[in-house]
Amino acid sequence: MNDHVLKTGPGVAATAVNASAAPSVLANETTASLGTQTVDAKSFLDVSGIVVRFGGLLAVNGLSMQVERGRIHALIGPNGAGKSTTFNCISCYYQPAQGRIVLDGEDITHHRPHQMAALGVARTFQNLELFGELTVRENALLGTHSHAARTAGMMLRRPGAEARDLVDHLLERVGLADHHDTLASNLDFGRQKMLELARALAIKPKLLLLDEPAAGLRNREIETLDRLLRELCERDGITVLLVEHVMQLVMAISDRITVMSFGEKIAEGTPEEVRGNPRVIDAYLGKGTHRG
Amino acid sequence: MAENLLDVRGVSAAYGNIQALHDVSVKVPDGAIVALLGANGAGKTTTLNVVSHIVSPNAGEVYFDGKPIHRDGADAIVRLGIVQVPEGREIFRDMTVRENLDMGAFLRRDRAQVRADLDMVCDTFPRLRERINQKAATLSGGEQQMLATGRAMMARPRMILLDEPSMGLAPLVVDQIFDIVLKLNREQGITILLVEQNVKLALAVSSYAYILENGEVALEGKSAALANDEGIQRAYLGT
Amino acid sequence: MKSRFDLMLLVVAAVVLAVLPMFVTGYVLYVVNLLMVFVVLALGMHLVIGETGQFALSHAAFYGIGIYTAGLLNNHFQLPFILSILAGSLLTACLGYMLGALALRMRDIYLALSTFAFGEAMQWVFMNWNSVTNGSNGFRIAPAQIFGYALTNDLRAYPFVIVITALMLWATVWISRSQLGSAFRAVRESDIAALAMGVDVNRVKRMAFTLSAAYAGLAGGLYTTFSSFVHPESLGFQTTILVLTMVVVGGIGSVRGAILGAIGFGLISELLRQALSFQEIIYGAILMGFMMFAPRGLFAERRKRVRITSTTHAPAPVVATRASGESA
Amino acid sequence: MSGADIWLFLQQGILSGLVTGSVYALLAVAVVIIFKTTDVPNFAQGELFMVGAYVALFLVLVMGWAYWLVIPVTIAVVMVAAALFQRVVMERVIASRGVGVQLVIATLGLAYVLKGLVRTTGLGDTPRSLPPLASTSAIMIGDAVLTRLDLLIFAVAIIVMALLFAMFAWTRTGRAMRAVGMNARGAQRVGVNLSRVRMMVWGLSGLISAIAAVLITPKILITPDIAHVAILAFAAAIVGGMSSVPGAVLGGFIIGIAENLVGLFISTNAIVVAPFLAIMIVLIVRPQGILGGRLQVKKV
Amino acid sequence: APALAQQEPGISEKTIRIGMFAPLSGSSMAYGFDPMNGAKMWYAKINKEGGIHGRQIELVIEDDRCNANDLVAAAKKLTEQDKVFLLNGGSCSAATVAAREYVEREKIPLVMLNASGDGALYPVSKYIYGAFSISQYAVGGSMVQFGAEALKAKKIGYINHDDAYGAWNLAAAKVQAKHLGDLPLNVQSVNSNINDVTAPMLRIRASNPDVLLLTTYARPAALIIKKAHELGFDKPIVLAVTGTADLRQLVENVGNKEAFKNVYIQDVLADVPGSPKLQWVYDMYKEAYPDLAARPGYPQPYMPYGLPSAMTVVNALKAAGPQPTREKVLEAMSTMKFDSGVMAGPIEFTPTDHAAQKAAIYLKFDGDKSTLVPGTFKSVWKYEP
Ligand SMILES: Nc1ncnc2c1ncn2[C@@H]1O[C@H](COP(=O)(O)OP(=O)(O)OP(=O)(O)O)[C@@H](O)[C@H]1O
Ligand SMILES: Nc1ncnc2c1ncn2[C@@H]1O[C@H](COP(=O)(O)OP(=O)(O)OP(=O)(O)O)[C@@H](O)[C@H]1O
Ligand SMILES: [Mg+2]
Ligand SMILES: [Mg+2]
Repeated sequence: MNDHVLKTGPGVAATAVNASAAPSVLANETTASLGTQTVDAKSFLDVSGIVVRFGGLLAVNGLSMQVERGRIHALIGPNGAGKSTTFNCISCYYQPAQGRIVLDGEDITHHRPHQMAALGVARTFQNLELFGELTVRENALLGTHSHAARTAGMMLRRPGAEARDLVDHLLERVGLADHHDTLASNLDFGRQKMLELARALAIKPKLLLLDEPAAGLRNREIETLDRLLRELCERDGITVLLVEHVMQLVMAISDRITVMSFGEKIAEGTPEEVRGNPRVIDAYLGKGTHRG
Repeated sequence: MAENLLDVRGVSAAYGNIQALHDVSVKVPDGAIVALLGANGAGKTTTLNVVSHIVSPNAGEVYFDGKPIHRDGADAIVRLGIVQVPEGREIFRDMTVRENLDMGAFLRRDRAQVRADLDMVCDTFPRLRERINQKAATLSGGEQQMLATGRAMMARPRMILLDEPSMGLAPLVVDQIFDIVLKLNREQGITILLVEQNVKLALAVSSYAYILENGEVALEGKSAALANDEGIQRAYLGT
Repeated sequence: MKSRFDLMLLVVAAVVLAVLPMFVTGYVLYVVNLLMVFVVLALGMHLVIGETGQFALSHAAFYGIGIYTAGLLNNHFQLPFILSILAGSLLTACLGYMLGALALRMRDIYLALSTFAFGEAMQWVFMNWNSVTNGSNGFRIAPAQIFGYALTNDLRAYPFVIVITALMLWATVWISRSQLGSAFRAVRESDIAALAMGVDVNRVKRMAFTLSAAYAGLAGGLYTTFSSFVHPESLGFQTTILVLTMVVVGGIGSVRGAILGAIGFGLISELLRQALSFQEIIYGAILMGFMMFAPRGLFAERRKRVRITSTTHAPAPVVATRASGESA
Repeated sequence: MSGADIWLFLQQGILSGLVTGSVYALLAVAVVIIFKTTDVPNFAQGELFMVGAYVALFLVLVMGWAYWLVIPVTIAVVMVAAALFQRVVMERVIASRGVGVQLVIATLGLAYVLKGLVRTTGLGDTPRSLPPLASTSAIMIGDAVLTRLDLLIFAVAIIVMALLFAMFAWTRTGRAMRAVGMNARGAQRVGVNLSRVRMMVWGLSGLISAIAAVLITPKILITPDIAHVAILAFAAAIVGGMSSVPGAVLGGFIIGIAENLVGLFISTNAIVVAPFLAIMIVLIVRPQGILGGRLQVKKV
Repeated sequence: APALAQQEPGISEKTIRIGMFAPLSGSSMAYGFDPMNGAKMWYAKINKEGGIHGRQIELVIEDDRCNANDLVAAAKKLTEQDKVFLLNGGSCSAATVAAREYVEREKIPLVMLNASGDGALYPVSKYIYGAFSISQYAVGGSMVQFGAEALKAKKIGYINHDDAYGAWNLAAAKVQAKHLGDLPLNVQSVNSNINDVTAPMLRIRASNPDVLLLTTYARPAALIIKKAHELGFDKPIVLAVTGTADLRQLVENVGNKEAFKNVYIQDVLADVPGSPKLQWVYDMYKEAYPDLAARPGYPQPYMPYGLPSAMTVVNALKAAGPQPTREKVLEAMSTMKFDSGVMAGPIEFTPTDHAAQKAAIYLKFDGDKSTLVPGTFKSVWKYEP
């Protein structure tokens, strides 16, 4: 990891604000919604013409897409199309060689990955990245780091009651209530996925990036996930950007779908439009008996 | 030769103090495709790991081709012709795609045939041919899944244990994967024990299926029967 | 250290330490004082290795810097020793910060060996910077004193040593329970995920380096309160390794492990004295034995089994999270 | 210092440096192959080498065997000892879920045991030597002086490196070793016998250590604490990139030459820090060592 | 028994308890293990002869591991736990220095075993005696003296170690060189772990001295003599006592008698090991430790160095009379002079100098025979605060 100075200024300042206007619903079922619902015309996330190269390989080739606030937006495409890479750019793990990424009016193209949580961007990973030797609860609690431990002073304190309640609530919501003290690495694959989701939610995200959340889940769990995601976006006003191969889920919950192939956008639109699109069908969907 | 190529008899397995399997019995006839279904944490992966002896059972026996194998080491199991496509993929991160595939044929000595199979795999997964000299670590999730499957094919096994082969694959490729599974089974007569979350597909390709519920066999039967029984579907498979 | 068992342990320890001076000779107190220094060293190493998973092997160097700094201040300015100790650990903290900044790019074995190299280089400096350290002749330390009260023997130093060690213990427990502590552990488990949680991995690593260096420096200062001489020979890799051994055998990642490991090993080597020429063999055998039958540590809190499907000691994947180089 | 002196210093310094470098390289290679495959930096490497020398010494002095017989026996003994250590101790540590650091401490334990054992033989009081495998009379190269033994050491280092490199690149065993190093469980999945491979690697490194012992001892002499050369071997390995066999040899040369040039042009006091400065400089400039292969992005 | 004796720690009617320490394990074992045996067998002999004024000598032995912390721990244990009458121990100078403050505070006599211990001897401490092998200050000065006087050197090359020993002998060497009219001294300091001595040897050769003085340990010494021969350096080489413990082995290590065409060695033993003059020591050892002596490599070269310190302690106790006190013993030692029959020169203390050995003799060593160069060569170095 190349070293860098901690960037203060807009990013961090912004955090303070969001956190004080903290989403309370997550912490408590009963209270009212997040309030960030006011869907304005201009898009919440604006990716324009990003290019990512790996040596000779063009992983993402001038992709542009807009994600509207408070919507569920799906990004689908063949394996190796560049979806995860796009995610890595939006969450600033990779830096695009060209193009801009604007989040809620702020240019984040050259931000550092650790600054994103403070800006309300949370993500999960395609190949699970859990803190294996820590308990489920410790894992989730780390999600609260970005708002519960902003300053060195706060870092030296234990997570506050608010953070703990939030976490307990979230773990319950994803069905890990009775696994608080299990080591993350001892969970089965499915539960590990759920834990990652809970951990991401603990960030109190405005934008939630999910890389194949349904992979490895059974139908029943997928239905739960379906419900959960709708809830998050409708009631908590969280914007969700979703990479997924399980059409059953994608088609059911997405407000909008972007399809990419070989690093380029080949189609965009509502589930119906996309499902019908011949290019999408022969590049990606096929006619087979896939779920949904 | 025993009519059941693989015969898992009442195995139990535990991780430390977590009992993952109780008295699970699974029979896989020679040349058949048998599905292993069940919710998350039901113990499917563990069952496969017991067969490939990554996890050693604390009770029960496993027979392959009539011979007990539950005391053999993991490598001996492969030598017998059982390979697993593991859940975590477990590819060799710093090796290229080609080297990974070659490793799949580690136990084989028939060079020429191996090279032919390499082509065969690349034909089945054109994506891999495109990436043939790329480090496996940098493959996309789906590409890694293809690699893991391809590596297993390279071993020319008698039996493959597939752990969620369609996970993270594009729908198009999912269909392909299952065509491949059928092809391997029909043309090369490879017996297959399949763990798969896509119940519909799993039941479609398999002849017989077991449903695990927290570590026990809750139900078993002909796939066709299960596929048609709405009640069971709702009760166990949540469709 | 939350369990009741730990509380009992603490109480017992406190009582024993309190009454000890009434029953034992200066020799025993000297040994205890020395043990306490190693406890502090072990705690420092626990923070950077046990909690943060950064294998920094330059502990002895910072320990030495702490000793020389505090010693010089004692000798030339007769500062109250509390101040000279703090000065020492402040200096090492700064150096630790710089080393941390340099080491950020490295991980695993590379980090371990580059910090090891730094340690060796520092030992060479101690050995050759005659004007300051009196080089290979060894460095005489005037009795530490505070407002005229000189700590001329082990008995006089003992209470201070105990109290300061206790404070360090308290601080360590505090840190590892705080969110900083969990940030440390997050970095240890997966820096990729840590970043996603908003943990500034580089900053956290630097903090770990700084803290552990400060601990080592303070341990050095502590040493000057009861010891009148130090020789560069005892500030080399073998000391670092001894501390590492204590931490690992005690139970890596656990505060309790670090402490009991330090005490246990200090005592073992004191007892082994009697075994004369066989002690190396015995010592080695003990190390192997512990690793063979209790690799996760004798005293560490019991952890449940790790997931079988994560291979034993598979190489940690090298992470360069900013792929800017890649995508350029 | 006259120009002629400088020119002579350069020649002699570099050539001798290459030879001493070969000494480090041989041991570094032994370190690297174990690290590559088991991810364990073997802290007992120096002691393996040391024991090799003392076994030979014991057979010569106490048993009075003929040297042509001593050499193979020594090599066999050290090989078996190393392999057994892996089989008996390390496998046990792994079985009880010890990971990197625990394994390292185990090797550290081995180091102490071996040292202790040698001391109890009483042969450890003064530095000792073995019959050289080649004449140690001087021969001129340019203005520089070397001995036949020096040339032999250099040659062997290169050959060993070449052989190992070939093995890792082209033989099944070599590939198995690499695979185990990358993903032990994955290797099992394709039918590699983990503990056999690990034993082979340790045996191999024992073999190299023993060869090094009989070859080098007449040059640097042995004491029970000669293991400190292993520190330089580690320096070489890390400079070259810890998991690259050619890198280890290159690193060895760099360290050997650095020692001499620093000694010649700066001060003989500074010889002992030269390797550590080399490490720090190399790693700060190139964190993965010279031939360490570029940092791989972990795919997320 | 007299009341006085009762109060004195470690003294009873029938016994005198003496605390001994030395490196009995680890890397420096070779410096301490057999010297300790040497001293022990002398005490045993005294006991067999009826002890000192009817008191048997009782030994308490500790391992100091040649490291400051452990040595201090050992000293404290012996003094406070075992309440010994005096301390007889220490083979490693640097570590022994660490005990100085403590010994003075406790007012307990410390007679070093075979450490040169210059650091603890200067400035003189009332309680500390040592340098039975020879003080390093004496080594350095004497070497230069020999080079200039016997070998007529006008220009001197000097290779020492970068450790305490090296620092001490170099300090004296410089004084001596100045004293002899500013003889140019080309010094190369090397680490004792050095593997390639090309650099120091080339630098020496380039400076073209009339003699090369080596004060290194056995291993570097062998490497240097070998390299000197390879590089065709034909000027006389003088090897200090620190490297001469085992001459037969030295030759084997150099691997070529040719290299010894022009080599001299400094010695402080009365004669080369195994020679008739010292035979009695080795016989005594065989008798005292039959099974040890049977093992290869034993007795170890440094063994004889242990005796003189034991002799000193015994003599001092004898002189202190039937009611010994620490003060009396110190008193007795401060003016002691006797011939040990082991060392080249007499064991000699003065109130202002507690280093026992200052004289050194030199032998021309051709690879198997060594012939005495007449005269002893003394260091002029004096400690001035
Ligand atoms: N670090 C890297 N180095 C080299 N190539 C890479 C790297 N990361 C990704 N790639 C390549 O870039 C392409 C895009 O990868 P990406 O992970 O974005 O695909 P994806 O759309 O997420 O596919 P999947 O749905 O299978 O996860 C892939 O072909 C992959 O091989
Ligand atoms: N290494 C481990 N340590 C402890 N418990 C484990 C380990 N691996 C699995 N388990 C537990 O064993 C049970 C079965 O796990 P297993 O992975 O076999 O389930 P699964 O059917 O494969 O689930 P999934 O479909 O999510 O992969 C689960 O409760 C899981 O938590
Ligand atoms: Mg992806
Ligand atoms: Mg599974």
